[in-house]
Amino acid sequence: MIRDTTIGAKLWITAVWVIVAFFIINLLAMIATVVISSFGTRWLGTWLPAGWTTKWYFTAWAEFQLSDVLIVTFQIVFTVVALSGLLGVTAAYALARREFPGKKLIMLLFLLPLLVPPITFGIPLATVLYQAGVGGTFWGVVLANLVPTVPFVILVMIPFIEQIDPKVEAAARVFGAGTFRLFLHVLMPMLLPGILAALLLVLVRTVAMFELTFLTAGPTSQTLVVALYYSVFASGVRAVQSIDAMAVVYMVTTLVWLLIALRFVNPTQIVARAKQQQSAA
Amino acid sequence: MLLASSPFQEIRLDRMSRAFGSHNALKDVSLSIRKGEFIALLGPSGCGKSTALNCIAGLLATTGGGIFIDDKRIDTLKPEDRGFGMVFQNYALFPHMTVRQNIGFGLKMRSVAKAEIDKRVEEALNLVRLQGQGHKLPGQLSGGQQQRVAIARAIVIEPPLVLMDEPLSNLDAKLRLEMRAEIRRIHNQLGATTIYVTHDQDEALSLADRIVVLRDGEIRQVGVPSDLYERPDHLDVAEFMGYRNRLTGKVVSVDGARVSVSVGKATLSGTARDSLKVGDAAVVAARADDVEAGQHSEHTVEAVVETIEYRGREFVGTARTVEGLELVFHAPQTAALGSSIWLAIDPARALVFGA
Amino acid sequence: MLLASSPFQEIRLDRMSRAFGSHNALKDVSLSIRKGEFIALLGPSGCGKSTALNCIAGLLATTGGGIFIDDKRIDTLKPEDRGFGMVFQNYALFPHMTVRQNIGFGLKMRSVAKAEIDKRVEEALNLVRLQGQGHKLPGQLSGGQQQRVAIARAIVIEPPLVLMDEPLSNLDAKLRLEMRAEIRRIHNQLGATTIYVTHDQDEALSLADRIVVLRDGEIRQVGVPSDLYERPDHLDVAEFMGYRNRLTGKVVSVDGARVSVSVGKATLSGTARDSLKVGDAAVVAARADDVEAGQHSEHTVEAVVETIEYRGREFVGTARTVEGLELVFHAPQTAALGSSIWLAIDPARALVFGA
Amino acid sequence: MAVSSPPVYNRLSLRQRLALRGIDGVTILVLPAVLFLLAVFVYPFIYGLVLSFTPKEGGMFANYQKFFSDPFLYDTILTTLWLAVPVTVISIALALPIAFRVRLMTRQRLLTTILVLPVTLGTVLVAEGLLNYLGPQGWFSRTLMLLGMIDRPLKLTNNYWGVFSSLIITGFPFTFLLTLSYVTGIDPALEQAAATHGAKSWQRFRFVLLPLLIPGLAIAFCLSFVQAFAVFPSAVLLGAPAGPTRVISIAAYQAAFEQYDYSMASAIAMIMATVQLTIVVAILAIRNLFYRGSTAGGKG
Amino acid sequence: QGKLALPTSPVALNIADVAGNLALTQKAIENYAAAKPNLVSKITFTKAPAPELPGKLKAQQAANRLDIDLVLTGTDALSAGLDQGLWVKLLPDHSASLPDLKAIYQEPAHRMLALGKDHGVVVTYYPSGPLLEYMPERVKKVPTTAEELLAWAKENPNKFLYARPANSGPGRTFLMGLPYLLGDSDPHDPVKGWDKTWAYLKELHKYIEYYPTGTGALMKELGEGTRDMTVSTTGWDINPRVLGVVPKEAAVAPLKGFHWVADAHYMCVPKGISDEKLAVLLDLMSFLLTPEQQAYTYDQGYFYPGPAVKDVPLSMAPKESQDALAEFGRKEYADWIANNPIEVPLDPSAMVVAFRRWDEEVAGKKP
Ligand SMILES: Nc1ncnc2c1ncn2[C@@H]1O[C@H](COP(=O)(O)OP(=O)(O)OP(=O)(O)O)[C@@H](O)[C@H]1O
Ligand SMILES: Nc1ncnc2c1ncn2[C@@H]1O[C@H](COP(=O)(O)OP(=O)(O)OP(=O)(O)O)[C@@H](O)[C@H]1O
Ligand SMILES: NCCCCNCCCN
Ligand SMILES: [Mg+2]
Ligand SMILES: [Mg+2]
Repeated sequence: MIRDTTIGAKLWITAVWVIVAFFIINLLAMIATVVISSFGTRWLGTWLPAGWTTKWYFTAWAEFQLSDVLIVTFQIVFTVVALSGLLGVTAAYALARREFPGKKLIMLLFLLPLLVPPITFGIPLATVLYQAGVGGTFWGVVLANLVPTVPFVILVMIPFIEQIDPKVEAAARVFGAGTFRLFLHVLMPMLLPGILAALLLVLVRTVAMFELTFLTAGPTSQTLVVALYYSVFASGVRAVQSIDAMAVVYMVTTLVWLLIALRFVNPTQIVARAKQQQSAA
Repeated sequence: MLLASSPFQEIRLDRMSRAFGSHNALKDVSLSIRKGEFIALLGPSGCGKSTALNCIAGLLATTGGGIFIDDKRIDTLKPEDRGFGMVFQNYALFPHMTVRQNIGFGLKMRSVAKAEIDKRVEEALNLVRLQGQGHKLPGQLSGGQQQRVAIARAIVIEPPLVLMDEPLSNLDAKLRLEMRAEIRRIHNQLGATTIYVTHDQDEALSLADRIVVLRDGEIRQVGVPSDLYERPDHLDVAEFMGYRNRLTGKVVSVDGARVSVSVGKATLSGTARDSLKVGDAAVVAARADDVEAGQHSEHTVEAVVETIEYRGREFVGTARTVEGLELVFHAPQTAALGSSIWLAIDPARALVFGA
Repeated sequence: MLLASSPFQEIRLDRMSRAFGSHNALKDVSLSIRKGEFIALLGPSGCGKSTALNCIAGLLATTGGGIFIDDKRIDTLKPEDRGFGMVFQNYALFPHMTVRQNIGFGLKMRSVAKAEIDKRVEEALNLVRLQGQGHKLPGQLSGGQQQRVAIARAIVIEPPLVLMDEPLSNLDAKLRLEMRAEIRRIHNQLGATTIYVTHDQDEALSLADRIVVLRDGEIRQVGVPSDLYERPDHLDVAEFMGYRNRLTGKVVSVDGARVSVSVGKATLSGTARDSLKVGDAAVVAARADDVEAGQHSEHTVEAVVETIEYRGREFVGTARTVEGLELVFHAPQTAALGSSIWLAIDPARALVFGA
Repeated sequence: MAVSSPPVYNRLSLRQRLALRGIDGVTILVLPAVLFLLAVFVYPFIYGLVLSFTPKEGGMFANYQKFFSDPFLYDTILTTLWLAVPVTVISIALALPIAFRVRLMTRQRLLTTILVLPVTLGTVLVAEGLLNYLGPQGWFSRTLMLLGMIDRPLKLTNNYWGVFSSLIITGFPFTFLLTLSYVTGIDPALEQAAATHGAKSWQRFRFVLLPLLIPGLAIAFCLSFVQAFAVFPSAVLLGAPAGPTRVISIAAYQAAFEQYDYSMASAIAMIMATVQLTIVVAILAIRNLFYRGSTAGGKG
Repeated sequence: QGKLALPTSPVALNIADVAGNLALTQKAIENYAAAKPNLVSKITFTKAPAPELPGKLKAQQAANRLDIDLVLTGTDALSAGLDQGLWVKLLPDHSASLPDLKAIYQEPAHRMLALGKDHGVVVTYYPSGPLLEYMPERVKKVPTTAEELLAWAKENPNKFLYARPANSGPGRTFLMGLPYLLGDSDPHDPVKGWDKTWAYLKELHKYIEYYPTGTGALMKELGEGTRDMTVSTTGWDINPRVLGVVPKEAAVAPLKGFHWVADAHYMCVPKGISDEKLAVLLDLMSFLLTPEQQAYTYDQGYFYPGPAVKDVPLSMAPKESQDALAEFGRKEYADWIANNPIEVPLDPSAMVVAFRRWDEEVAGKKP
């Protein structure tokens, strides 16, 4: 890769880094205020809270039975992520590699769940799921959440797959890889950055998906976001600190996955990395 | 089921065709290949060689005709079920796998045991002279090294049919000769059938049992190497096989296969490849090797030297006749640019085609 | 500022080096290239040819030494400011541009007027014989066609320095010869300087003013083609230049440059390339062309024919001596495998190196 | 020679004919996802669509008529676009150069992680955090006042800028993550080829990298636009939901959950979908004008 | 109709709280579970935002698979459920299974029962507001009438704030309390009878920066010192100070001649429930209406005072409640409650109209 050294380029690079730094500083400060507040006794118009406490976490933990909620949240999110990856990547592959009659219609079908707010289809969807006997169960929540996430994965993955040289796939087939092993050994590793990005975003969206989860969850399949929204939006008095504590719990729930994911997969692609080493070494 | 396990007697292309939109890249290609044969596909750039290999491998759907192995139709089979090996013109290595993993890929797909894979991959690495490079990624290899990985990947699975698309194009002369010998040796050793695309006549002549010459998607001639070299059926095949000199004239005498043609002031003779009679327009074709500077005579053509190039033990030059025809000739010594020379064409090696 | 506008007198590589991790792909490469020279870089696969071109083009940072144009140091300059043209070994065509756009790219970057671009692109298309393919995307071209686009893209900008990395490797013999002539013609016409990587000796010999032989990242020899062909400095250069036969023995007589070496029962002579004295171990190196089957004599070596290949007007075979050495020889007729022959080595063309 | 012999295979097998139309084993892979959505989504969607045409009172189109005759309702479209479009454009405009820088870094993981961090925060944390941080008593204004750059707190929350900031914070990482992965998928050899042929960094970007990125960027744009267009909780928490940030979701929400007029809510939702679809289709159409395919530069 | 038969084996109950009511009643409900192991095997609690709950119930009822047995709600979801026919009719159908409500309720609580239209039973009640809440060190001259409040807001632009009525108890109470303060013609008719109120609010709007969608955000601004004065209720006065969101020093003041506009939480049972469970739920309701259990509703002043039934003095409440109220409660309240009329809020449909008018005509207007 090529680096620039002219004055203009240096200015530009500096500008980019300044923006990045500005973003990061404000971001971290913003997060810090929430974290600090969640550990504060009271924080009224000063630089720092008057005193420190962990009680907000303990009360939230007890009030919302968070240990159960978190386990359920993880299970649901994990299942949704896995299934939308499976359904989404395969469908994206077909859509990226083939032109066939009716493709436009299918694309529309995949677009709609992302465009139509859940208000419209949430209640009838929940009805269907309850009628099928899965409403109020773990699988009901999973199925409802898959409605927007499968199309999401499909849309994100199509350009990634298009980027891959079809000759490499051809080689895999010639050497005996059927579609499944082609995916496993060739496409998956090459698509990993894309899959990572897509699934990470699916994860985040699922953790955040209030309406569909709420409408289809039973007493034992509520997820964290329902508790969080309750603490924010329900009528009645609630201390900001306790909302902040919930928000921090929520953040940690997704942050864990982000860190794990980025620990194992680099979002930059292998092709670029091999070639980049070449010029960097 | 991989066909790899089922040896066959014959591969038959039956009017195999492939169109890209309105462009016919392959037109009714029919050919029978016996088990164990080494077939070279030769032809000008863009004539459809890679297309043909891709169709046989199952990577491109044919738009007409059939491909048979013995009597089983295989053009409906998926590539992964054909069990062939292939060296791609653009290598198509897996960028995320090390050299070793690339080479072992086919074996892995065939569920060969790990230890066995390791062993065979190591052998293949030695074969293509890439000892010690096994851990690298393709992006860290030179062009020729990548090409050798592609070769190793194809032959390590010992497939019944190997398709090679210009597998040696990026190797230096020495290595190319060595690899050529290895490819032939492996071919013999495995009893495999090989279809080999090359642009290097030498390679085709020395390696192939039969050569197939394609042009504009059609087969122009099929034959053993000496047939093609010495007895091309058409002027364009001749040209392609190195008959770079073409002199147009009129037939002045026909004596069996021996024909004389008057070209400008000279009378040249050669072997007729078309049926010709006196008075017909004809083209005398000759290789540069067979045109030498000599003495003025009625069988020599006068020309002015335009270029002269060093070619190791001899020189190759171009000269232009008064009629404006360019001739390529060999000469043991250099010649002064602009000087007039008399060029003789070996009648035993010149061919005469109808014009 | 593009250097294209500022003609120069000399390009100088001063101990240019490049390491990949612990691997030195280029070691202290020093070379002066005069304006207008046509330099061929030759060397075995993986020796660093592409690395050298990439460093000169500015695509790879050097890890040592400098590159100078006249007295201006340019290895700190960005590639786009060097104003060179380059044909990449792997083409690197822009997949989203048509052939025409690919070729016109450099001109567009130089803000050449649209009409002028169209005109020059059209000329370049004709030059590389791609008339009528201008609207296609690279993905719709054959390998050889892509390579020709890459060539056209590099020369259309008429750069003062052209770097070509095996630009003809995927073309058939006929086209290769034609393109070779065109490249040389353009080189002369533009008065450009060209650095040309090839694995084809013939190409190097016929095109280059000087040939540089690399090996393991180091320059082994620089010289005009006939120097390299006839007087390689080292055994490995000789081998690379086609001296495929190597016979080890002891020097029995030294007469000026003429040395005789006893090899097995035979005594062979050749020109000494190292200073040798009687009793030294030495290697006689000879091309396959210079080894011919002949009569038994004290200057011939007995060997058993192992392979014999058709090569057009003659045959090339390998034979093994009783000492187990393999010899490659030319023969006008075929020979029976397993038969014994006597091989003579032309003393005027054989070289003798210290062992 | 082929002309004389009658063609035997002019009738290709069904399978081959399908394959030539693009239908084969690979195409079938789209089926599970299609079947899933047909089973789970299509009925609820049609239900919602029909519901929007069966208003509480009035004729079939009463909801739509009402929406488009009441500025309190139809203004929300512009309000929402006025947020969603700038946010999306800015996110992409920031993500691109940063992705191009990050790609060059040898240790990109830490920076990437930090830049992507906000996707994990959730709208509530961002809302709480921004209210606190950018609020009149927050660190941001306090710091600026301490530095003497302002003399009274900036008004950055409970207005357009509050929502805008939160959308950028949550939207940028999303676009960045996608953009970074798309950017690095382009064969570096192409950029090198462009440079060698004289393209300056801007030209390389403009003529080589950008066109190859368009397919990916188009998708990133659509997804991030759709996400911003549906903004709800942060418009409520950080904005002035009665006025300048009364986005269309708020209208839909109020119809559904304050007036319990699900029919009107469906109609608004359909209008939302239509507006988004228009933009998305336009973007995808633009995308189709560009090259789509492998971004590898040649062999190897 | 007589009493429903209680189940022979214990049932599991799922109680959904959409009003924050569990803070007041969860202990009592757990007491019930402990007291009647023969009737309930397990009680799960679900908390949800109110607006979405009817949709969920609708989906369950349409599919005939109910998994919510009891809903604790404010007037919002109560009326949405009434509108959509989600609730089981409890009165008088099941009066036999409940105590004599008229007899046990405080008088205003009994009036609140009417809002439930026989489908909801009041569990907690409080007179609510409107009250002015302000920071004494910054508000020197405390308004005593609505007019003075307006004048003060005009003098101190952006320092007075109240929240969007649809999302805020205090906001709503203020809205509904104004007609009484201003002497409007019909305090129960926001369309025709509130001319003065609307005019007043429009005028006030000029000095108000924006309307938070929740009392929490509002109290935070008051606490931080961004605003000086707001409207409040008894619960919103006491509890945020207990929690530390608002400084302890914050003071409240009544406006001259104000009427309380009461608020209550209800127990509703979704349609589709089995008779057995309904029987248990009725028993649970009866249990929750006993003075001992009602005493828990003092909580930390969140719904001050809280009990819906008569004769539940603070001394019956748990110690923590008593302590918190001793520190943060206000002696004045008893007096104010005794001496100002207590009104029931608007009818739900009228309330929706009022909210909508407020949204469009007050808040929606560009200043
Ligand atoms: N990125 C890299 N990382 C490590 N080693 C590399 C890298 N790139 C090239 N090399 C090594 O450097 C050496 C020189 O490579 P280069 O591409 O210059 O060879 P070459 O002379 O062009 O060969 P060929 O004729 O096969 O193209 C090779 O051994 C190659 O494996
Ligand atoms: N996808 C495509 N769309 C349109 N035309 C194509 C496509 N692929 C190949 N062609 C055309 O088909 C012809 C045959 O291509 P093919 O790759 O088979 O040539 P080739 O004989 O392998 O040539 P080379 O020796 O240059 O590799 C060429 O003219 C090429 O331009
Ligand atoms: N009352 C709870 C708030 C629920 C938030 N819903 C988000 C809606 C987005 N359309
Ligand atoms: Mg080809
Ligand atoms: Mg190379």
